[in-house]
Order: sequence, then C-alpha cells, then structure tokens
Amino acid sequence: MSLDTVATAQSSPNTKQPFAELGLKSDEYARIKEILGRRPTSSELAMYSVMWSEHCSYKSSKVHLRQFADKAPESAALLVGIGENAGVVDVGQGYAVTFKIESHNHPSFVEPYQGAATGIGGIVRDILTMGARPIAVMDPLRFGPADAVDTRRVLPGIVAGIGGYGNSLGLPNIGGEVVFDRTYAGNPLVNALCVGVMKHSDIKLAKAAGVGNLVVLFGAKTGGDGIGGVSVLASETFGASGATKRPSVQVGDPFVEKILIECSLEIFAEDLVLGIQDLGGAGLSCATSELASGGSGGMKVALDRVPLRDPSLSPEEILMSESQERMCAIVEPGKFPRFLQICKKWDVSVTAIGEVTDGNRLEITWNGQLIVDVPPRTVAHEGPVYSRPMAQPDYIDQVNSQKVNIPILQTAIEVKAAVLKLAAAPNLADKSWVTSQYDKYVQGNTIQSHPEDSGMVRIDESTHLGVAISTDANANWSYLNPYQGAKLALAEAARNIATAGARPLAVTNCLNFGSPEDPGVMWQFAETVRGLADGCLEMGLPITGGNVSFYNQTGAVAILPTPVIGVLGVIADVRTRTLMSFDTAGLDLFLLGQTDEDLAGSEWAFLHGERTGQAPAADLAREMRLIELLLAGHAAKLFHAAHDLSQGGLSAGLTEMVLRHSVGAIISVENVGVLLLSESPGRVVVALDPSKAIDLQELATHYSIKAEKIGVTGGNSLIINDCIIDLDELRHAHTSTFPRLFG
Amino acid sequence: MRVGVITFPGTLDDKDAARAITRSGAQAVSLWHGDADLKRVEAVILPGGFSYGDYLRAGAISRFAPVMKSVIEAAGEGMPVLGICNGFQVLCESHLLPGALTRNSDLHFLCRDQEIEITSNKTPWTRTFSINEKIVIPIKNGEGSFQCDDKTLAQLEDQGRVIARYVGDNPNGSRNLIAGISNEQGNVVGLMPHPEHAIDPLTGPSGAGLGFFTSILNSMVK
Amino acid sequence: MAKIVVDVMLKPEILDPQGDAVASALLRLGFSFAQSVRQGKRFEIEVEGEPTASQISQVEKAAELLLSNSVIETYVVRVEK
Amino acid sequence: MAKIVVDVMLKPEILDPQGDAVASALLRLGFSFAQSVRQGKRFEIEVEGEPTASQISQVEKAAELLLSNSVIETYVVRVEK
Ligand SMILES: Nc1ncnc2c1ncn2[C@@H]1O[C@H](COP(=O)(O)OP(=O)(O)O)[C@@H](O)[C@H]1O
Ligand SMILES: [Mg+2]
Repeated sequence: MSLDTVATAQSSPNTKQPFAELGLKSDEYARIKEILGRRPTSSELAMYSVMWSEHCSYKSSKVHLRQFADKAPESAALLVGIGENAGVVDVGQGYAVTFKIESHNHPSFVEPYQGAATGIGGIVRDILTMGARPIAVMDPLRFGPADAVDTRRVLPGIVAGIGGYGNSLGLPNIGGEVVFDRTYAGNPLVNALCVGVMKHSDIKLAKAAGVGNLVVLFGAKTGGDGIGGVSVLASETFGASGATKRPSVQVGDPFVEKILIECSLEIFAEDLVLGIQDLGGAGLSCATSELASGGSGGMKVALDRVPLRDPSLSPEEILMSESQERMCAIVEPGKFPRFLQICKKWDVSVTAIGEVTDGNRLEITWNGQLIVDVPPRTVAHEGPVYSRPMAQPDYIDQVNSQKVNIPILQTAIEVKAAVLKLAAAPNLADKSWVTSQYDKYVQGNTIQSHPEDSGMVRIDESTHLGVAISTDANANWSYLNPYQGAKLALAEAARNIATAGARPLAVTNCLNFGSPEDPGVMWQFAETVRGLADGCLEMGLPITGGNVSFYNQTGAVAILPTPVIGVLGVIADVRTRTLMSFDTAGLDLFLLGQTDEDLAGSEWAFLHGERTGQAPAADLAREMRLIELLLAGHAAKLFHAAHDLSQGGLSAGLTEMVLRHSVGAIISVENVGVLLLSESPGRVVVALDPSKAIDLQELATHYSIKAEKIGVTGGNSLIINDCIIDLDELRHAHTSTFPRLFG
Repeated sequence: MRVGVITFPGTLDDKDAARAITRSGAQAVSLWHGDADLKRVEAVILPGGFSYGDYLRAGAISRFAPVMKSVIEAAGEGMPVLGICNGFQVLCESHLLPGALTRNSDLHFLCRDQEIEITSNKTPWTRTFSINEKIVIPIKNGEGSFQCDDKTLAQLEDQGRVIARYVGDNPNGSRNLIAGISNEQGNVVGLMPHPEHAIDPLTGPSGAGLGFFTSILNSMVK
Repeated sequence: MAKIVVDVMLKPEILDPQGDAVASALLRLGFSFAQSVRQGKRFEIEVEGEPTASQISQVEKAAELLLSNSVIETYVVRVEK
Repeated sequence: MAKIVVDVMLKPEILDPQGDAVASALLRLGFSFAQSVRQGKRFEIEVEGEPTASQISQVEKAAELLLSNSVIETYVVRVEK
C-alpha cells in the first residue's frame, strides 16, 4: 500500500475511502471534506473516524450532558470541572482531589482478565494525568445471572484482572459493587473509579503551549492493540488492513504502568511538563489533537519517530493504536535533558516526536511526507452532535401500572426464611470472595473499605484529613423510572458518605446504557441525565466528570439503564469516623427516616421475578436533612455506628450490622413484613448509647427526620419480634453463596 | 539507628515500611535497587510489592539488582535483614533463605487479616514478642505458599528457625503453616504477612506489627 | 505411563510483558543471545499406557476449551516419551 | 531465525496447585484421560541464525541462573525448528 499523503489527497479527490467501515456516516464524511477543503488522507480519516466515534465524541449524549453545566450548582470547591481528563475539587488544607469513573464493559466480555485489567490501567492514567498521585480504586461491576455458566467465566476473570492490575500498582481497592441481572449476561459492566490527591499548585492540564516546546511520548512502545476498537463499538468491524494480524484485545502491563506513575510523579515534582495527556481510547489521535486544541492549536509530529513494538504498523494504525501504558507530554527544550534523566532512572522509554508550532494546524509527517494537516479542534472537539430521537418505551406505563405481586411476611417462620434468603441472595451476599482478591492495605492510609458503606482514605497523616467515596446504582429503579432512579442513586451514594461522618462534596458518574439508536434507550438516557442534573442542583453537589457507555446490549436486549454514581466527601479527622456497625451490647438501635411500602424494584421483588410498580420518588430535601442530621450527630459524637439501608432494606441492613462484629440485636417492630423488605430511600440505622437517645430525638426533631427506636444490641442472635436467627446460621447463609458459585 | 528500605522497580510497601520504622523510633533510609551503596544503615528491610511485576517468579529478577550484592555481603557479616512478602521472595531467590514461595494453593491473590503465632523470639526482628504470642496482621499475596524439601523442613524445625506460623486454616498451602523463617544465624528473616500494615488500629487490623520494628531498634540500641 | 504435552503460547501479536521482562533481565545479566523471549505454559498430562488417537483428540478438545484462551493464545499438542 | 526452547517444570515432589486445578477442571468437563496434570513454563527464545553450541550453553546457564529456581524446578533446553 502506498502512502496516502496530503499531496496525494489533493491530486486524487475521487479516491474511494472506506469511511463507512470506519463507522462514519456519509454526512460525517462529507463534513470532513468540507473542513479540509479536500478528501482526507487515510491517516486523517483514521483520526476523524476514531475521534468522532460515540466513545470519544459523545455525539449522542452531548446535547443532554450540557445540563450538567447548565444546572451546575455554585461550588467553591470545584477547581477543574467537566472536560478535562478528570475533575478536581478542593478538600482543604491546600489539598486537591481528583476522581473519575470509566467503563471498560465490552473488552471485559471478550477477555475478562485483560479487559478489566486495562480498565483499571486507563482510569489510573486519567487521574495521574491531572498531576495527582493515585491513592485508591473502586470497581462497580454488573454480571449476568449468578448461576449462569458464562458468569463463571466472566466474573472470576474480571475480578482477577482488577486485582492483578490494581494490586500491582499499589492502589488499595476501597469499594465497589457486584450485582447480577440477566440483562448483563452478554454484556457485563466493568466500571472503574480512581481517586488521586495533589496540592493545588500541582494541577496539570492537557494543553500544548509555547512555540518550540517538545511533544514527548513516554512509556510503553506502540503495538497494534485495540486498533479500531473504539469506533468498532459503534459500527461494524474494522477491516484488517495491515500486513500482520492485529490483536483483538489489549493486554496490560501493570509493571510498566507502576513505573510510569512513579516516573511521571517525579517529573511533575520537578515541574518539567507544561501539559500532559494519557493515551487511552484513540491513542495518539486523541492525545495530539486534544493537546493541540487545548493550546494555541499548532503542532508538528513526526510519526515515524514513535517507537514501535510491531514494525509492520502503518501510520494509520499507529495513530489509532490503543497500546496501554503510554503518556504524551509537552516539555520545554531546556528541561528535556532532565526529563530524559528521570526516564532513564526508571527505565522508561521516551522519545520527542514533535513540537508546538505557531500555526493552528496539527501536521503529522511520515518519513518527511505530510500525511495529516488538520485544524485540531475539528478532530477533538467539533465532532458531530446528534439529537437522537427518543420516546418513552411502552414498558414504562405497563410496569408502572402493575402492582408488585409478592408475598409479605407475617409469621416468625416467614420472617426467618426471608431474612436468610435475602442474606444469601447473590446481590446481597457477602462479597469477600471478590474483595479478598484486592489489596486494601497498601499505602497504609485505608481507613475503611469493604464491607463498610463507603471507602475512606487518609490524605494527610499529620492532620488526619481524609476523603470518603461511595458508588451506587439501582438499575431496578432506573428501569421503572430513570429520572427518579438517577436521583435515588445520587442520594444513596451521598448518604453512604454521610453515615461515616464525611460531608458530600462532588459527584462523578458512569452512565451505562443500551444503543442510543433505540429511541427507548435514548429516552432512558435523557431522563437519567435530567434526573442526575436536577438532583445535583438540589443537593448542591457539582458533577466533576464521568463517562458514557452506550451499546451495552446483547442482540436486541439492552441492559437495564445503569447510571453508576460516585460521590466523594471530606472528613476533617478520619479518626472520628463512624463505623457501619456496633461491637458492644446494650446500645439502642434507631431507624432514621420514613418507611413506606416501597417494594417496587426491591431485591425481594427481584427474587420473585417481579420488576413492576413505581419507583419511590426521591425527596432530596429530606435526604439533605438526613445528611445534616448524620453530620451533626457525628460532630456531637452521638453514634456508635451508622449504616445506610438500601437494597434488601432493613433485613439486609441488620444482617450486615450483626455479622460485622458478631454482636446480635433484639428488634421489636410493627408491620414487620413491610418494614423488613421495603427499600424506602433516605433511611439509616444508627446505634448509640441509650443515654444519648434524647439528643438524637432532639436532632431528629430539628431536622424533621423520623427517628424510631427499633431495638437494642446484644446476644448471639438476630431476634426480630418472635423470630430468632442464630448468628452462625445467618453468617453461613450470607457467606456461602459466593464460594458455592465461584469455587 | 538507621534502617534501610530498598525500593525495586515495582516495590509497593516501601513507604509503609519506612513509616513503621519511623514510628518505632528509628530512622528510615531509602535504598535504591540500582545503587550498591547501603548508606551506612545498620539493618535492611526488603518491602512488599510486585518488583518487576512478579514476572517469571516473584523476586527472581530483583535478586540480581546491584543493591542485593551488598545486602548479601552485609547479611553474611551479620547485618539484620527482613524481607516482607515480596522481600521474602527475593531473599529466597537470593539463597539467603532456603525454600521458595509458590502460588497460593487456591490460586487466588488473598488479602485478609491473619492471625499468626510468633514461634521464635531469638531473631533481632522478633525480640519484643513473647514466645507463642498471637497477633493479627494483614496477609496479601498471590505467591505465599512456602515450599521446600523434607530435609530442609526438618532442619528449619529442628533449629527453631520457623519464626511465625499461621493460626487456623492454612491461607495459602504453606508447609507446616509457615509464615516466616530465619537463616541459621537468625539475622536474616523472611515473613509473608505484613507487619508494616499493622502499626496502628486506625489503618490496620491491630498495632501489633510494630513489634517487628521495635525489636530491631531494641536489638541494636544497647 | 506416557505423557501428552500441551504447549500454550500467546499469539505473536499479543503483548507479552513477562517475556519482555525476562528478555531485559537476560540482557542485564550479560546474556546477549536472545532476539526476543516469549513465555508460555506447558502442561504435562500423564495418561495410562500408550496414548490412543482418541485420547489425543480429547486432549486437543480440552486444549481448545480449557487449557488455552483462543482470543489470545495458540496451543500445540504432542506426545512425549 | 531459530528458536531455542526452555521448558521449566516444578519438581515432582513440589505441590502444583495449578496443575491440580486443571486436572479437576478436566474431570468436571467430562474429560477423563488425565492421570495427573503438571503445569510449567515454556520459554521460546529467538536467536539470530542457527543456534551455535556456545549459544546453547549460554542458554543452559541462563536457565540455571534465571529462568528456573533449582530449589523447586527443573529445566530442559532444546532447539526447535
Ligand atoms: N466489586 C467490588 N469491589 C470492591 N468492593 C466491593 C465490590 N462489590 C462490593 N463491594 C463492597 O462490599 C460492600 C457491600 O456491597 P453492597 O452490598 O453492594 O453495599 P451497598 O449496598 O452498601 O452499596 C461495600 O463496601 C462495597 O463497597
Ligand atoms: Mg449502600
């Protein structure tokens, strides 16, 4: 194949180009020609196609995501907002924290271990790119039915991949989710969150400024990994164009990434870079066009200087390669020698591949010949934007109008059976089989992790400042009502922070949906975004970034709408945090919040194959009063323990509490069936010394939150009215599910 | 007292080890794998992590680092050396300790709070413990199963060189529940669990791991 | 007893971080013979008596299904004395 | 380019949890051919041209020093076409 240069493109305007195979629509192709005033070269076509893919351009979601900016609440904490690699918030004492969730769903189905591993690798580089030291990861996961044969391939592989990569990087895993539903059978969800910390002055941005400054590529060599992987998600498969076979999956090298992290942090510490970008989806196409358009626009790159793992790669393929563990930096020539020294110390390969120019074109050459000459903004930021058709799907009215048809408990025997069944349900069962494969101790700053309500890490050893993070999604509710579902997930994540005594501060999200070309899915998505934007405004929490993952479906079956919401909070002194459970007898147990008959979308309904009825309506003003109550109670040292109620309601909440430190409880309540099974939002169980009950009542009155004593702690059983469940029996039910399913 | 902490490429728990040394009252000194200079330290810790990605065999590549030549020499002259987890693996690969650490019997990486029993307080690293004292500290590894031939095992047992054992079910398939061993002189110790992650109940399951670090301080400061 | 051996290697186009690490370690130790190193798995399967054709085809199936991952690996089955 | 192969196996007396896991997985899948399974490593080393005797002895050395751990493993070096 001969080289398709800019000159060739000019002289052969009618050459047929495979734009459709690359996922571009004919009007998109026409627009590229209009921008360039000629046909694109094949390298330009590669760049545009990958950067204009759904994954990189957000072309279907952009019109909706604007609400996050339009409805953004005032926030003094927000230092860097949506648009950069990750948002940054001020957490006080000069510290800034950056955090973000990303998806790596499709690759994790094809090759679970590597797909999940490279998912962790990618999000960690995003955080590093902001100038931060990554300090923890989390992994919200979704799988097909727990007992499905393929889940036994997918789940252990994904868990091993997340552990294999994250553990090797020395990042504690402080939380996540494991949820099963048949809609994820051919399309598991691997979402990965990373959080990093830095000083305000250390924030780095993706921009190329200063004529004559060098464009420097460092890290792993470039191979044929994931070529077309990004755009293929949105289209047919990319025809094999190269001479040798191209790998169908990306393989991660966590060792190289660990070295890259330490090397980069040392480079940052000496202030040797002006701008930096990691190479993730769309590889060099993305890094060069985003760096250039983040600056004044001019950049020259000699693509033949890129160090290759596979020498047969064509320039088009090099531009699209998604080889892992690479970074691109803008460096002043005077500082480059020192940059090289640090790379040498860490044995990281580094090459200057170009420089910043004073024009506003991104020019890429191959052995001296010009193969790309484009305005970089048109590649990176001015891709197509669609207002895709949307329509409320028929199922909504249908399921909303149906009653939830499930047995409600009455007798002690029924209560016991239900509590044990919920304790053992795969969605609620003990996840140690998963979490024990993750290092939670490394770095020595983990204050809490699984199975607590949120993960918490200390960020300053002398002042004890810390941050807490929780990720939550309730796809059952989102299915019944995506608008409410998003708000409810947001509220749950915020509540999970507040139970520990941390104040919610900022939000990230990963929106996992089916095909945007399906008007019903598009409606679910739009409603979700509207709900999340409204919710964040009502709660005064800025969204700092996130990720959209479309095309999560198996054949015509879309996954449940799954917006995973991550909330980050701050706690001034981690030593004061409230734990999720009690370790002594004789404490009072109070239920905070109102319990209604919210069985629609509940785990109990799920266990009975019912996904009908109406999701609860989120009352975020009340959620905020509850959060204030929790924080005030924490400040007043009122609580011995506090635990959020969510999936599985009070039944699951009590199970988790009594098993945590093997101290039982005696519960006495009315209307036991609904009280145990309902998943009414905005509820927390707190344990406190009886002498403090009065103070709690006062706080509850002040914040207009219902507070009701439901029992006391102690003993070797969970006793609910006349039903007695031995803790050993309960523990056995709770802990045997995963080992039984996964070995 | 100066205690060195070696950083290999891929080492993860070096800062934790340094923190523990500082907490015990000694001075932590960073040592770089590529530098043979031990910087006048009086004891050395090889911390946990995945040096060289644990590729080939855990510890197999690090063993050849320039700093290891100096460590081997110093160990021969009696300097106290502690290898934790990956450090233990490096010590075995370097033949400073017998045996090898192989894949966990259930093939999974395992991170959990583990009860261990200190079975020798004759080494400079375990001096402050009472014999048969039980402590809970984290274990976290994928290749922590201690294996050796029968003769070596008998020797380790007869000479009282098993310094710590797992209590309860065997977490990884180690022979005789071995969690840690020493060399014949007792100055070189390898330990699979992580005492540096148990120096404060705020961030670990207990504070009992600090004993390893105060031991070394007590052994040196007469 | 005879031995059937299954060799499983990463496909040539798949990154082999482990093989690369070994290659650089060899260089650091002064061994310069290797142009490249790839690390794979070797399974030694003991069977009763001489391996039969049907046994070997069973092993082929198992290699395809369990011992290798066709997305990233290839395998070879052979009988060894 | 020619290939030198180094096979590294655990000594028979050393526990091989991976091999054992494969053996039981085979049984679960209905494959009954295996009396036992051992899992080891295979290194494929590419060398320039035909391997020389001195090259092979270098590889032997490297296998002894780096590629295997004599406490638990044995190795075999051979040239493959
Ligand atoms: N994939 C995972 N990775 C890490 N932690 C997990 C994962 N799945 C669940 N966890 C942790 O286990 C605990 C219980 O999970 P879950 O029942 O989903 O809690 P919740 O309902 O409070 O969100 C939480 O601490 C959660 O962070
Ligand atoms: Mg929760």
